Formats: sequence, structure tokens, C-alpha cells
Amino acid sequence: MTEEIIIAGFGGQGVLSMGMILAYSGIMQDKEVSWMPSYGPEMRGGTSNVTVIISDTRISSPSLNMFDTAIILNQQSLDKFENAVKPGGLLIYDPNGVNRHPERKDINIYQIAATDKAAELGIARLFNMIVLGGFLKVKPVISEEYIELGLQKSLPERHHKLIPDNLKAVQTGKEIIKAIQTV
Amino acid sequence: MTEEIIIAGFGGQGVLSMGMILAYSGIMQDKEVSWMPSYGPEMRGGTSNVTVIISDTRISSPSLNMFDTAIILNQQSLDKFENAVKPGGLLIYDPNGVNRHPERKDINIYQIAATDKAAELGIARLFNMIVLGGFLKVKPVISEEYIELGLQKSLPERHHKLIPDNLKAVQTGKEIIKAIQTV
Amino acid sequence: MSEVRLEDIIKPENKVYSKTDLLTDTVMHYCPGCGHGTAHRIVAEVIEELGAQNNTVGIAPVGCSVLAYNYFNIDVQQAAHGRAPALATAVKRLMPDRLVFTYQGDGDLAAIGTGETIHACNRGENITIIFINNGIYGMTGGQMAPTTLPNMKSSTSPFGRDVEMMGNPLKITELLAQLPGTAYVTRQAVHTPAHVRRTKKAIRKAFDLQAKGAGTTFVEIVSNCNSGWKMTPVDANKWMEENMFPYYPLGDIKIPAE
Amino acid sequence: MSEVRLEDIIKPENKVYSKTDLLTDTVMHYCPGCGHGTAHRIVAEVIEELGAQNNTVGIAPVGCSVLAYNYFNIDVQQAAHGRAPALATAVKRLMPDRLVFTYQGDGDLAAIGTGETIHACNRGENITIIFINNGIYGMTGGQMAPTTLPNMKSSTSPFGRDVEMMGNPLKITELLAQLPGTAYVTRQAVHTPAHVRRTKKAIRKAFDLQAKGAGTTFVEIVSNCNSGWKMTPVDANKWMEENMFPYYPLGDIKIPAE
Amino acid sequence: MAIKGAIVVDIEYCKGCGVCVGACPQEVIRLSKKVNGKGYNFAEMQNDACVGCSNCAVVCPDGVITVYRLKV
Amino acid sequence: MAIKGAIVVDIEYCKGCGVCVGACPQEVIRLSKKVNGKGYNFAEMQNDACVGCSNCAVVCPDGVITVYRLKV
Amino acid sequence: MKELRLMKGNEAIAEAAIRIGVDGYFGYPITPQSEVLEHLMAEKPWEKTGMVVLQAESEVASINMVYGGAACGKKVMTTSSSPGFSLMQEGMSYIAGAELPCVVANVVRGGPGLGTIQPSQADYFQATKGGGHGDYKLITLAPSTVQEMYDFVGLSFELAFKYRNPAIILSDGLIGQMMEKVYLTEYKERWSDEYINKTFPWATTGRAADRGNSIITSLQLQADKQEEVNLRLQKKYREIEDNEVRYELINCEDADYYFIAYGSSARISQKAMELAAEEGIKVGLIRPITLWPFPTKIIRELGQKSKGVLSVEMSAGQMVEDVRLAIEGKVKVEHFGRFGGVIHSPAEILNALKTKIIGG
Amino acid sequence: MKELRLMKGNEAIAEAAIRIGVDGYFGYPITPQSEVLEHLMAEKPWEKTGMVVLQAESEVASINMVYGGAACGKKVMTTSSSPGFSLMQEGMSYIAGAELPCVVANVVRGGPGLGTIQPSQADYFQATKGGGHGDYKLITLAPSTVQEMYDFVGLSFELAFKYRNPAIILSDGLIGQMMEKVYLTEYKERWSDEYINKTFPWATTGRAADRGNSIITSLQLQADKQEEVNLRLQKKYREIEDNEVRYELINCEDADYYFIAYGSSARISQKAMELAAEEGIKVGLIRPITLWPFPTKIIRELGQKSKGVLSVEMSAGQMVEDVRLAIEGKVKVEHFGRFGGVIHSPAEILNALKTKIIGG
Ligand SMILES: Cc1ncc(C[n+]2csc(CCOP(=O)(O)OP(=O)(O)O)c2C)c(N)n1
Ligand SMILES: Cc1ncc(C[n+]2csc(CCOP(=O)(O)OP(=O)(O)O)c2C)c(N)n1
Ligand code: SF4
Ligand code: SF4
Ligand code: SF4
Ligand code: SF4
Ligand code: SF4
Ligand code: SF4
Ligand SMILES: [Mg+2]
Ligand SMILES: [Mg+2]
Repeated sequence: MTEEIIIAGFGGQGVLSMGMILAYSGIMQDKEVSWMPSYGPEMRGGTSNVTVIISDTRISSPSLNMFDTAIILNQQSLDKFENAVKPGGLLIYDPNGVNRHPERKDINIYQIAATDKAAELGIARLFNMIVLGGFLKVKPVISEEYIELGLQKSLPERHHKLIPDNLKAVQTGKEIIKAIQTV
Repeated sequence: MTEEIIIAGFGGQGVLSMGMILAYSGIMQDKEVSWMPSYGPEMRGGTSNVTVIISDTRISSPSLNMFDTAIILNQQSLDKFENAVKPGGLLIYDPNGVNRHPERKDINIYQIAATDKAAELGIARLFNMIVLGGFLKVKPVISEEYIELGLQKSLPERHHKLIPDNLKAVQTGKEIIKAIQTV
Repeated sequence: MSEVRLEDIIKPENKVYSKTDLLTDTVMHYCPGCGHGTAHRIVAEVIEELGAQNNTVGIAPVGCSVLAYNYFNIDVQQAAHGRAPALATAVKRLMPDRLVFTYQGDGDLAAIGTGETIHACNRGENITIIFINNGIYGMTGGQMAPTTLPNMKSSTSPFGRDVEMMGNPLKITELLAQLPGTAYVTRQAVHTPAHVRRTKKAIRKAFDLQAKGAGTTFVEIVSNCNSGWKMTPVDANKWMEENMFPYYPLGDIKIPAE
Repeated sequence: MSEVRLEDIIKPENKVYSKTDLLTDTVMHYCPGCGHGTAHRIVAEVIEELGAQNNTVGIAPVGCSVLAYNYFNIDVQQAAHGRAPALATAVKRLMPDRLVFTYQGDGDLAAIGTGETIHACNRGENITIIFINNGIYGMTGGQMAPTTLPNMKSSTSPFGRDVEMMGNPLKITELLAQLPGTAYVTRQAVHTPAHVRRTKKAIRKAFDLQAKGAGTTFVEIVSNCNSGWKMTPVDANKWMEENMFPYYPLGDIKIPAE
Repeated sequence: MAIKGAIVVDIEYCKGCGVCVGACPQEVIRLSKKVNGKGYNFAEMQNDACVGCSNCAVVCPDGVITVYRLKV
Repeated sequence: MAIKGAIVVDIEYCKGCGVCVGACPQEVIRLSKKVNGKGYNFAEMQNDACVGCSNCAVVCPDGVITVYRLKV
Repeated sequence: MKELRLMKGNEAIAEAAIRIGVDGYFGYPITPQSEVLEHLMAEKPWEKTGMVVLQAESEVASINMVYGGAACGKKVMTTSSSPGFSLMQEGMSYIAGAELPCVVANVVRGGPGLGTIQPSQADYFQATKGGGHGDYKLITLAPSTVQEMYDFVGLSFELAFKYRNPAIILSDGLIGQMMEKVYLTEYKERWSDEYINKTFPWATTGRAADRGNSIITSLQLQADKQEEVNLRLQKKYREIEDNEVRYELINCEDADYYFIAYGSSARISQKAMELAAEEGIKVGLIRPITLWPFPTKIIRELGQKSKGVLSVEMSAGQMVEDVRLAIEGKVKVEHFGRFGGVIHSPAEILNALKTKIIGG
Repeated sequence: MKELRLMKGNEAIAEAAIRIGVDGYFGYPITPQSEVLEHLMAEKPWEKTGMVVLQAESEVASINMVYGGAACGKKVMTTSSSPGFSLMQEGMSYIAGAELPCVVANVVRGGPGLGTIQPSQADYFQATKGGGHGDYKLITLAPSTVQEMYDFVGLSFELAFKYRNPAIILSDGLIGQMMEKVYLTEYKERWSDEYINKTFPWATTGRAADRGNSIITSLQLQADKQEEVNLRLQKKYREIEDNEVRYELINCEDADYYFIAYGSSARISQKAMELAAEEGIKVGLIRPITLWPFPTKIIRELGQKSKGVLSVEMSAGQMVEDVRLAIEGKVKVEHFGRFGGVIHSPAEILNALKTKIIGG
């Protein structure tokens, strides 16, 4: 099994940490993982993305141009990465602020209204965990229990009390994700 | 004609300027010339030497290990350069302060007591011109008139009034140089 | 009064303030609320007022303001980290009738560029240095700068600047004022309208003195780096008043004799 | 009195002064009359008096004193031009119980090394800097230094230092005294017996303060470069008194509070 | 004679930093609940008390405020 | 009780700079007419007025003077 | 069991430094490697192992602090990225000349000049041929995983002290910024003063009666003496070339072609190799781990018998010169590179193999 | 008739700068090249041509002053020697990246480190491969006479402005310190502001209505943009390689062997050639004048047909790599060098030819 994922969105959306939790969870499940962020100068704003690879075998390139899965959190990222999904691959996106929806016919497309849901539940900070949940629903590359272990490893001790809320958000994500097109 | 000369002595003896006057005179006589000094950090004292080449043709290496003529002004330089005279070549030295005299049998050896003479005449600053005269006596590689032209070119304008004294010292050198051994 | 409608007021002939054309229309990449933008604008306004657009060479540093050349509609050179005063020295000496200024951050000017700054000022190069002191390395992600306050947190002093270990904040501006080469040395800010107006006057004064060949003019602007300080822009400005100003008191430090 | 013969006086038990063993027997390469030699000797004497020969690390600069390591019979590192304070910073932090000093010329310390000097002092590195100010680059043949006096001739200011073009002499010592990191800053000389004795006391004080962890201690020694100045040693010392001292007045500039 | 002012915020360029809000002596400005294309809550007039003093424009880091003033 | 001093100059190491000459309160030292191996006119005592004050040794850049003192 | 962590390459360097008992780190921030200093400052190793960490005023100061520390026989290091490493060139030459063991990591970004902060491998020449003046060599290790970023800190110090020679870790923004699994080693104690005194008599730790005074210098005013220094250095370099070449061979058993690639490029070339295999093209990968000493012998051995060799670098073509020197014109050698911060895609690499070597 | 002078190589550089109309010189003293600044200060060219001369506070400042001046379209230059040139590496990379024409002379001395102040050629790699970071090239001219020291100042500026690329003069302490005849050219006027504005619209001379504002930078935060910059640079470099190779052939008509040597080494090798001729050994000398672009083609052409080639350098073997790349293993290539400030003797060179090539 090798799952090559790109997660892309605005700077403040928790893209990098989502990738990190995913990667750490992969480690807990004894997988090989890599996490490769886009990076730029410090200034706030702009887009951000991270390539996460989870695999049963040694990972060759951590930097890729084509992905099994693209998790897309804003319009710019959709424009940039829609065509980077392998045929037959998966594209998950949050429709918030998106005015041009994905158009490819040869990939699986799912929507997750995580922004709205997070706002509704008053858990804006856990927005990214909702998205993560949605992804895991569609592609259960990591088992439930390892996500908890991954959170334990990736969050600093003082934030461990928030783990239950995180897991609840993952659960929420699993519930609200919906298929738009499956191929 | 190519004449390869090393002039060596103490820092303050005017070794470099003697070489320069010789080289400039060579230029005036339409020769090819090169002047290559030893150089070191600024501190006063220590020895100093310069390689001067005067030739009718393009000069290849300005840095040499064997010379047609060695003009030697102290013991250290004598020790260092005696063996660098080509067989049949010329060694001129000032005996002042020298306690081990040249020993080679296959070269021409001349003595010039320029230090003493200069002191006697009260022209310590022209010591080097006396030596130059001695050399030119033995090897007239540059004609008299060009030495004057060489002096004119190499001395700054404000010192031109000293040229006659310089030429007189050259003359003195021609008079006092004496052969020790000719082969 | 409510009979006056907005449409009546918003007419070209009623315009009293708008962004100077000496700035381009490019969106500045600075974080929301960052003082760099304000500082840029008033520098540009002064150049415009002096009619010096075609007679000015600016030198951008390495730091958040590295892209200043995209915003100023004048000729700009981008210098290696800390070396802007060296570039400016050459530019001014080679073209003495141009208005020449550098625009530098505290890491650029007071850490890696200490030598170039001090020697340009000491030679009394007839240039103006605009110095944005935000107490941190903004561009690279909020590391400690020479000007970071005691106990202030940064990504390389995550438990606060420990002066025993990391040294004291460097008041480079006060040092430069000691040099005979500097003609005018002042410390200002741009977070309130009053300060902006005062700083603009200071820049004007610096440029005027440069035109007179007075020597090096130096305008420090204490500013925020809300991103590096991890605060909202408004909180950052408040924190700056409460913490930076006591350490870096505003006002003229050296003014020309006459 | 003439009945006392020299042989009676010159006996080991009557010896009152001789060169310290902390200097090696190697002939110093300095020009006749150069102050470097004297400065070396008194630094060595203080180290000897402190019994610190095996506990000291010296840092030699690039300049005439580059070969200091051949003369001091202690461990010495030879630094790149201007960087001695950076080396000393690391040495002292890694081995805090050693006595660490740099020995630097004015070109080394106040031109190329300005940044390292200021930042080491600003951090209050617990080291001692011995600064030989002879107003010129001795080693490379008498070029202008940052400290060269106005109108003073050097090989790169052959018509005298023109302050308009070449800038003012840099009083770096006064600047360093402004920094909170420096504990003791003084300016001395070594051309007369009285000055030598006073300077030795200053060095002793600096080393003592270092042992107490007081911060950076800085001893400037105004000295001659008779070779670069193109004078006899004796004339050079006279010229120094008449010209250098008015510009670089001798005495303590900063002394520790207590 | 009264002075009436108005500001025009270049909404797409505004970064919603809020610096202008506190700078206005007349408490004219607030940050909108709406966001612009870059996701910023831009500045807007919340009343007609503006006197056209330009304070807001002068401190706006992004120079996105234009100020108008009319003597009525 | 008088104090008699004497100095010993390490002639071969002396560079004839003359700094010691002016430093001596007793005008004991002069530069010799003779030169050493390096060509320097070395320092020497010219009289027996030395009081062993060490001034000369203390200023000698090359540290070539050793001073002796005897109370007689 | 060894401790396992998900870490950035930069953090791995910092963590390794703490754990293997490095004595001092001196550095100046620059993207994409500032995490090294940040991680150290956050971990406060001075409380754990006594390690000194200092943010210097510049890269020039950093490298000279490293000189000072290394001269004391201490394990000291710095890290930087391209422009910062350029500023260290005088210092590197001094350190090499004075034969001081130390470690410098360059997390390369796209140049020239201020360039970009994205990954690049265009500092190969600078690292391997000598960016500073004079004849000297730096032991150059090129990690291609985060684990190697960690491991090579220890390895570099080992080699540096073995040969009294600076060692550098030539990495790039990709390896520096990416996270992977890292197995951490146990904390080791720093060397004691006694150990250093005994083992490194050249170190300036304060003169000792039995060894006299130590001098650390790179100066010899007399040319013949300086030539002796150089001869000693050259002898040492030959010894390192004989003993310390490191490389990895992947799928080289019956390859028709070879990729030669190091660091990030090796990772991406490996993916290209997978793609090639899918198409039935037999490509092997020779991954130099030491860039100097360069694995000339194995490249010559394998490469000269192959049908062609592609040097894959994120540069305009630098390592390819060493590959050519190894191949000696026997078979086709080409370079494929993206540069200025652009990372090549696996597909591009395969394509380059097809057009430049197979079809070329 | 042209004015004739006996001059040091260093003085010749300075005098040429004044006479060809250089606008600014910025430098810091270092042996063996301080005579450049000294000669300029003594000549007061600011009174003659308006040339600016400034002693900078360091080499780092010098090179960045050069950056600032060159960015104005002015003819500016600096000179230094090895350690100083190492300090300029960041600046060189910036200048290359920003495509600024300027001239830098490195009067090389023996390294590494502080080394010695005697002549050396061990900065060849640094000059030709890139001592700074990133993919860039410096046009590198190697004078072997004092006349060439003079002439190459003008030539360097010509090439620098033709290609908007820095050019360097790679000399050494021997050529810098020796005196030879120099034919001086007439004083030329410096370029007027109008000329510069018209000819170099990129120059930051103050914005002009017709060209808008000029920006001099080496930054492109986006990798793909930075790659474009690099592609443009590489294209330019290929062009320079095609057009600007310069070399001298001496006695190459029917040579059995070749010396390849530049600068001082070429002079000494010429003497060795004379000695060889006396013994009936036919040796030719290929003297690269441009070290980059390197005269690969002619060396390949002549060398591959010879019985062997000896690369003679005052280094431990640097240019020899480029010679090997040219010869491609076709005939024997060996290196002979003295280093650390030692100058080889003609006899030694001949001997090396005999033992390493003829008998080897
Ligand atoms: C030689 C070199 N070292 C380090 C850097 C990385 N760097 C870029 S900006 C910067 C600091 C910027 O801080 P400051 O000057 O305070 O500007 P600010 O971003 O705060 O406005 C640093 C260290 C660099 N580009 N070049
Ligand atoms: C990087 C570098 N630049 C320049 C030099 C040349 N250099 C050697 S010593 C020196 C100046 C020495 O002057 P100073 O520090 O005043 O010492 P002094 O000789 O006067 O005691 C210079 C410029 C060098 N060695 N390294
Ligand atoms: S990082 Fe700081 S200095 Fe840079 S733009 Fe943001 S707020 Fe301004
Ligand atoms: S050159 Fe000057 S500083 Fe150097 S040893 Fe001679 S007198 Fe002293
Ligand atoms: S100050 Fe400017 S950018 Fe900030 S909120 Fe107000 S209008 Fe918007
Ligand atoms: S112009 Fe003055 S009154 Fe009007 S909104 Fe701006 S700050 Fe307020
Ligand atoms: S001071 Fe010393 S070196 Fe100078 S003359 Fe006197 S004894 Fe000799
Ligand atoms: S010890 Fe005193 S009295 Fe005696 S020679 Fe020296 S200075 Fe003169
Ligand atoms: Mg800052
Ligand atoms: Mg000095």
C-alpha cells in the first residue's frame, strides 16, 4: 500500500498540522511516511500545501507531481491541484468559498463542508480534523486507534486534554463527507 | 643577449631601487626587461632581493633559480645565492661584514668595497649606485648614456637634481671594483 | 446634516487624501497591520513632494522589506543582507546629485550589517538610512534580533531573551549618533496618525539635509512585527507602546548644529 | 663609589628585572622600537603573576602581531582578520574557567572586525580585548586605518587623511564603553616606563575582572608604528604624544560600578 | 459651516488589520462581517460622522483608504 | 647606603631602537657605535650612574635588558 | 527500542547534535534551515548536556566561533544555507588550513544571489572543489533521508576528528523541511576536558606542562614551510580518498543505464527508476553519499560498462563533471537538471534518460 | 608613440583603471596587491577623470560597493587577494545573479587560510567553478605579463558590459609584484550619464519617464521564476563559451607534448620549453587566457593527437580537471605543481615532463 496525498489550502487552515497528524498516525501503525510542506517567507496569508505519503515500503520521492488523493481547502488550491490527481484517484474539497467546482470526470470527487460545520459547532480550530475524518472515511489508510496515538505523539503534552475533542471532530468529518462523483 | 641577474642584500641597502634603475636603463636602450622582487610583510629588517632580466628578446620566466650574475651585499645572501650562479657566471660582492668569502672555483668573482667607499665619501645613500657601477664595469650590458636616461625615468622629478651625483657614484664603482678570480 | 449624501462628498474635487502614485498598485505582501507598509508610504510621499521620483535611488535590504522594489515606483537596488549602506555609499559617491536612501530592518542593519552601518555613518556618507526596528527577524520567522527586548520571546529565544546568555538589546541608533559623520539621528514610529505625520517630517528633514550635503541622516522607526510577535496588529501596536518605547524612546537624538 | 665593580652587581641574587619566561626566546619580528613588543611583555608578565600560564588562551589577529603565538608561551589561536572576538566568544563559552584574551590591531578590530567587536562587547562576553591602536595598518605597509588621524599620511592617504573623502577617525573605544556588556574600558600607552607600569595595572585589572565574570574588559594601547609612520622609533613616540594623545586621550573610559 | 467627510476603502486591497479603526477620532470605522477575496474582514464606515481628517488613511499600512471632505 | 645598579643588554637581540636611552633617568645608556650581527647599533652603558630603577628594561620593546641592583 | 520521532531534517540535525554530545552550536538564521537553531533553543541543551548554543551576529561570526571552538578540541558546528555559506568561505579555508575538525551543514537553496528559498543542489562545486581560496578539501556528506540528516551529524564529527578536517553536510531545502521517521540514539556525554587533553594534544585548552603550548594557525610566511603544510594536507586528502568513499547502489545488478544522483535528487531518481522499471528499462542508481571523496571508482567500474549514464542534479550541471572525469569518455554521460529552486519530477527524469541517453 | 613605463603588475591595473575611464574603485588593503589602491590614491584620479576611489572597511564592503556602483551602469571594480576574495563570495554570487558588469582582480597568494603572501594559483576552482553559491559563471582572464595586467582591465570591462556579467582577472603575487615594460594607452573619458542612460536602460540611475523604474535584484521567491533567471543565465554562458574563448599557442606547430599553463606558470613553462628544446624534446605550450570560458576545444584538438599533456599550475591540481575533461582519457594527462607560495623552477617542469609523461 502506498497512498500519496496532497493537502492544500490557506495558510491558517491547519493544512500542515493535518498532514503531520496523518503522518504520525501512519508511523504508529508501523508505516513508512513522509511529509513535505511547501514553504515560503514568514508573511501571513497566501496558500500552503503539504505532500504526505504513507506506505508499507520505503518511500522514494517525497516530492510528487501526481497524487492518489488531493484534499483541497480553497479555490486557488483547487485550480492548482485538480489536474494533479491520478486518474481514478480521489479529490476531497470543502465547497466554502469555491465558485468553480471540480470538473474532472475520471476521478472520485467528495465534498466536505467542514468550514461551515466547524463554525456551526464553534470548533473553528478543529476544522482540519473534520476534513481528516472525511478523508479517512473514504480511504481508511489509517485505523481509528492509530489516529489517537498519532495525536498523542504530535501534540505537545499540555494539549493532550484536547484529544477527545479532536477525535470527535474526526468522527464528525466521517459523518458529513458526501460523494459527488465516483468512478 | 640575455642577462639574468640577482641582486641581494639587507632591506635598507637599496637593492630594489638598484634593480629598478638597471631595468629602466634597459628599457631606454630598447631591451626587454623584468624586475621581480622578493617580498614579505612590512616589518623592517631582514633580507631583500630582486631578479632583473635584461634581454634582446621576449623574456619567458621572470623568476629564476640560476643566474648569469649575482650581486651580493651581505653574508646571508652570499650563503643563499653563491650556488645559484651559472658555471662561468659572475659573482660580485661587497666584503663589508662578510666573514665567509665565496668559494666556488668555476665562476668569476669580483669584490667591491662599496660600503666603505660610500662611508668615506659621505654618500651612504648612493651606496647602491657604486655597486651598480662596478657591475657595469664588468658587464657593460647597458651603455653609459642609458643609465642617465634610466635614472631620469625612475627617479621622481624632484630628485632629478641628484642625477649627477648618482652618475658620479656609478663612476666610482667602476673604479673600485676588483677581480678576485676569473675563469 | 444627514441631507448630505455620500455621493456628494465622494467626488474627485473633494479628495483630500489618497495613496501616492509614487507607490505602485502592487499589493504589498506584508502581513495585515505591519508598519512596513506605512513607512513605505510616507517615504514615497516625501519623495513625491520633493519631486524627486526620477532622481532617487533606493536600496532594499534582505528582510521583509526585500520586495520594497515592487512597491516604490523609483529605481531600486536590492542589497545582500546587511550591506545596503555599502551599496548606497557607492551609488551616492558615483552620482552625488541623486537622493539615495537605504531601507533596512533591525536584523539587517544591526546584526550582520553592523560594520557597514557604522562605517558608512562614520564616513559621513551623504545618504539617508531608514531603519525599521521591529525587534525581531520578521521575514525568516520571528527569530531574535539584536534589538529584541530583554525577556521578549522569539523563535530563537522561546523562553524570552536571556540577556546573560544572549546579550543586551543593541541601541545602535544611540551609537551612531556619537559619530561625527551623522548629521541627523532620530527615532520615530508610525502606528498612530500623529506619529506618522511626525515621522514623515523627520524623513523630509533627512532628505533635505542630504540635499544640502550635511552627512549621514538616520531615521529609526520603531515598528511592530505582529506576525513574529504572535499578536493581532492592534495588540502589537499597544504592546509596542508599552514595551518597545520605554527601551527605545522616541524623539530626536542628534540634530544638526546651525 | 667606583669601588663597586660591575661583576659585583651583576649577580643572580641582585637581579631585579628580566624578561618573563612567559615569553619565549624567539626574536620578535617587530621593527625596532615597535610598541607591540612592550605590550606583549606586560601581558605576559600579568599572566605569569596570575599563575595562569596553563589556564590561558590567547587569540592573535591578522596584523603585525599575527605571530604573537611565537612569543607567548601559552596556547594561542590565530584568527582570521577581524574575527578574534568571535573566536574568543566560543573559547570562553566552551571553557568558562580559562582566561581568554584577544590581541588586535586597529585595522583588525575597528575596520574589518567592527561587527565582531561590537557584538562580542554587546553580549558582554567575559573576555579581555587588548587593542593596539597605532593609527595605521602596520603589517601590510602603512595603509590608512580607521583610526588614522586627520591629515595624517599613510600609503593610502599619501596627501594626508582627507576626512571629507575618507571619513573621520573612529573612536571605537568610546563607542564600546557605551555598551552595557563592557565592564571596564581604558586607554593606555607603553612608550615610557610610567605608562608601561600603568598599562600593566590596567591589564591586571581587566584579567581580574574577567576572573570575576564582570563582562567584557577592553584595554586600548595607543602605540607607534614607526615603520608605517616613516620615523625613527624615538621620533615616533614623540609624534604619538603630540598628535595621537590629543585625539585619543589616555585614561579610564569606563570602570566597574561598585 | 460644517465639515462632512467620507472614506472609500479599496475593499479587495484591505487586509482587515483594524489599525484604522482605533485611529478614527469619530469612531466611524468598523471591520465588516463580510470577507473579501483574500478572506479578510475589510474596513467599512459604520456611520456618517466622518470629518475627513485623514487619520485613518494616514495610518493604513496598505494605503487603501481614500478620504474626501466637503464643507457644507 | 647607596644603591648601585647595572644593566646587561642582550646585544644580539637588541635592535638599537634607542627607546631605552631616553627612558633612563640617569643617562646611563647610549647606542654603541658598533653593530651586532643584524646590523643594529646596540645599547650599552656609558657610565656607572645606573641605580637599577628598571625603567629601561620596562620600556624595551624587545625585553633584552636585564637589571641588577645592589645596596652598598 | 530506539526512540522514534517524526521530524524535519533540520530538527533531526539539531536533535542529533544534542544527543551525540556536541559541545557548541553557533549559527545565524536563514531559510530553509532556521529550525536547527530554533529546535536547539527550544530544547535548552545547556540544561541537559551542557551544550553551548549561541545565535551569532552573522555567518562570518558563526564560522569563526566554530574555528575558536574547534581549536579547543571541542565538537562544534554551525548550519546555514547558500548565501550564508558563501559568507563562510574565508573561514572554511582557515579551518581547513588550520586542520580543525568541525561540522557545517549547508541546507542549499536556489541561487545565485538571494535567489529563492526553495531547494537546490547548485552548491556542489562550492562544497567539493573549494569555495574558499587555496588547495583544501572538505569531507562532504549528502544525506538523502531525514534519518541520514540525523546520522550524519555523528558520522561527520567522527570523520572530522579522525582526520582533523572540517566535514560538511550538504543537504537542501527539501530534506531540511520534510518530515520523516527518525530513530533517535541515546544521549551521549560530551567529552571531558581530560579526554580532550589526552586525545588532542594540538588543542588549545590551556598550555600543559607535558605538551608545551599549542598553536592553532594557518599562517606560514615562508613559502617552503607553507608548501610543507600543503603537502601534509594533500597526503591526508589522498588517505581520505582511499578510505572514506561512501555510496549506495540501488538496483545496479543488471542495469543497462545508471542514474547518478545524491540527496533529494537520489530520492526522486529512485521514483523515476520505479517508473522506468514499469516500462522495462533497466536503470540502476548510484547514490554518492560522500561527494568528496567522490565515488569515482565505482562509477568508473559500473558506468564504463553500461550503455550510458545520466547525472541528475538540481543544478545546471556540476556533479556531472566528476562523473565525466570518472567515465573518461568511455560511454555517454549527460546531465539532467532543474534548478533555481525547482524540483524535478520523476517523470521528467525518466524522459531525460530516454531522450538524452537512450535515444540520444 | 605610446607612453612606456616600467611598472608593477598591480600598478598597471590601477593605471589602466584611470586611463580607460573607470568610474569607481573600492578596495581593502591586502598583500600582495595593496599597490593597486596605493597607486590610485597617489595618482588622485578624482582630479583627473572624476574617478571615485575609496578604501572600504572590509572586502565584504568593497564587493557590495561594487554591486551598488555596477547597478548604476558605472564601470566599477575592486581588487584583492585570496582571503579577501573568499570574503567576497556572497557578493560575487549576488552580482552574477543580478547580472551586473564589473571587474574584480584576485592577485592570488598561497593558501589555504592565512597561508603565505607568496604567489599561488590555487584559487582556480574558486574563480572558474564558483566560490559562491548557485549556478553562475565569472568571465575569468589570466594575464601572464604586466602588459596584460594593464590590457585586461579594459578587456574585462568590455566583456563584462557586453554580457552584463562580472569578469575577474585571476593573477598572482608574481605578476602583481614584478615590473615589466608597459605601453600605456591614452586617457579616455568616463561615460557620460546620458550615454549610460541610453545604453543601459537596466541601470538604476534614477527612474526615467521613458523606461519606468529599474530594479536590480537577484531575488525571485517563486522557484519557477528563479529557474527562468537561471535559464537566461545559462543561455548567456553558452554564448560566452561560444564567443569568448581566448588562448595563446606557443611552439605548437609540431609538438609531441604540450604544457598547459596560464599566468605565471605559463611564463615559467615557456622557459622550461626552451630548456626542452635544447634537449631536443618538442613541447608546445597552450596558454589559456580565458580560464572560463576554458579553451576546451583547442586543448582537445591538439592534445588528443599528442603524446601527452602536462598541466602546470602553482596548485595541487585544479585546472588539470578541465584539461582532463578536454582530453577525455585519450592521451596521458598529468599535473605538475608547486604550491603554498612556492614557484616552480623551469628545470623542475621539464623534469616533470620527462618523468610523468615521457617516461611515465
Ligand atoms: C547572508 C544571509 N544570512 C541570512 C539570511 C536570512 N535572512 C533573511 S531576512 C533576515 C532577517 C530579517 O530581519 P530584519 O532585518 O529585522 O527585517 P524584518 O524582516 O524584521 O523587517 C535573515 C536573517 C540571508 N538572506 N542572507
Ligand atoms: C581578509 C583579509 N583582508 C586583508 C588582509 C590583509 N591585512 C593583513 S594585516 C592587515 C592590517 C593590519 O593592521 P592592524 O590591524 O592595524 O595591525 P598592525 O599591523 O598595525 O599591528 C591587513 C589589511 C588579510 N590578511 N585578510
Ligand atoms: S513578518 Fe513581521 S515584519 Fe514581516 S510583514 Fe509580517 S508583520 Fe511585517
Ligand atoms: S610595521 Fe609598524 S606595527 Fe608592524 S612591527 Fe613595524 S613598527 Fe610595529
Ligand atoms: S488600516 Fe487599512 S488595511 Fe487595515 S483594516 Fe483599515 S483599511 Fe484595512
Ligand atoms: S477621515 Fe478621519 S473621521 Fe473620517 S473615517 Fe478617517 S479617521 Fe475617521
Ligand atoms: S630599548 Fe631595547 S632594543 Fe631598543 S635600544 Fe634599548 S635595549 Fe636595544
Ligand atoms: S636601570 Fe634605570 S638607571 Fe639603570 S640604566 Fe636602566 S633606566 Fe638607567
Ligand atoms: Mg526586524
Ligand atoms: Mg595598526
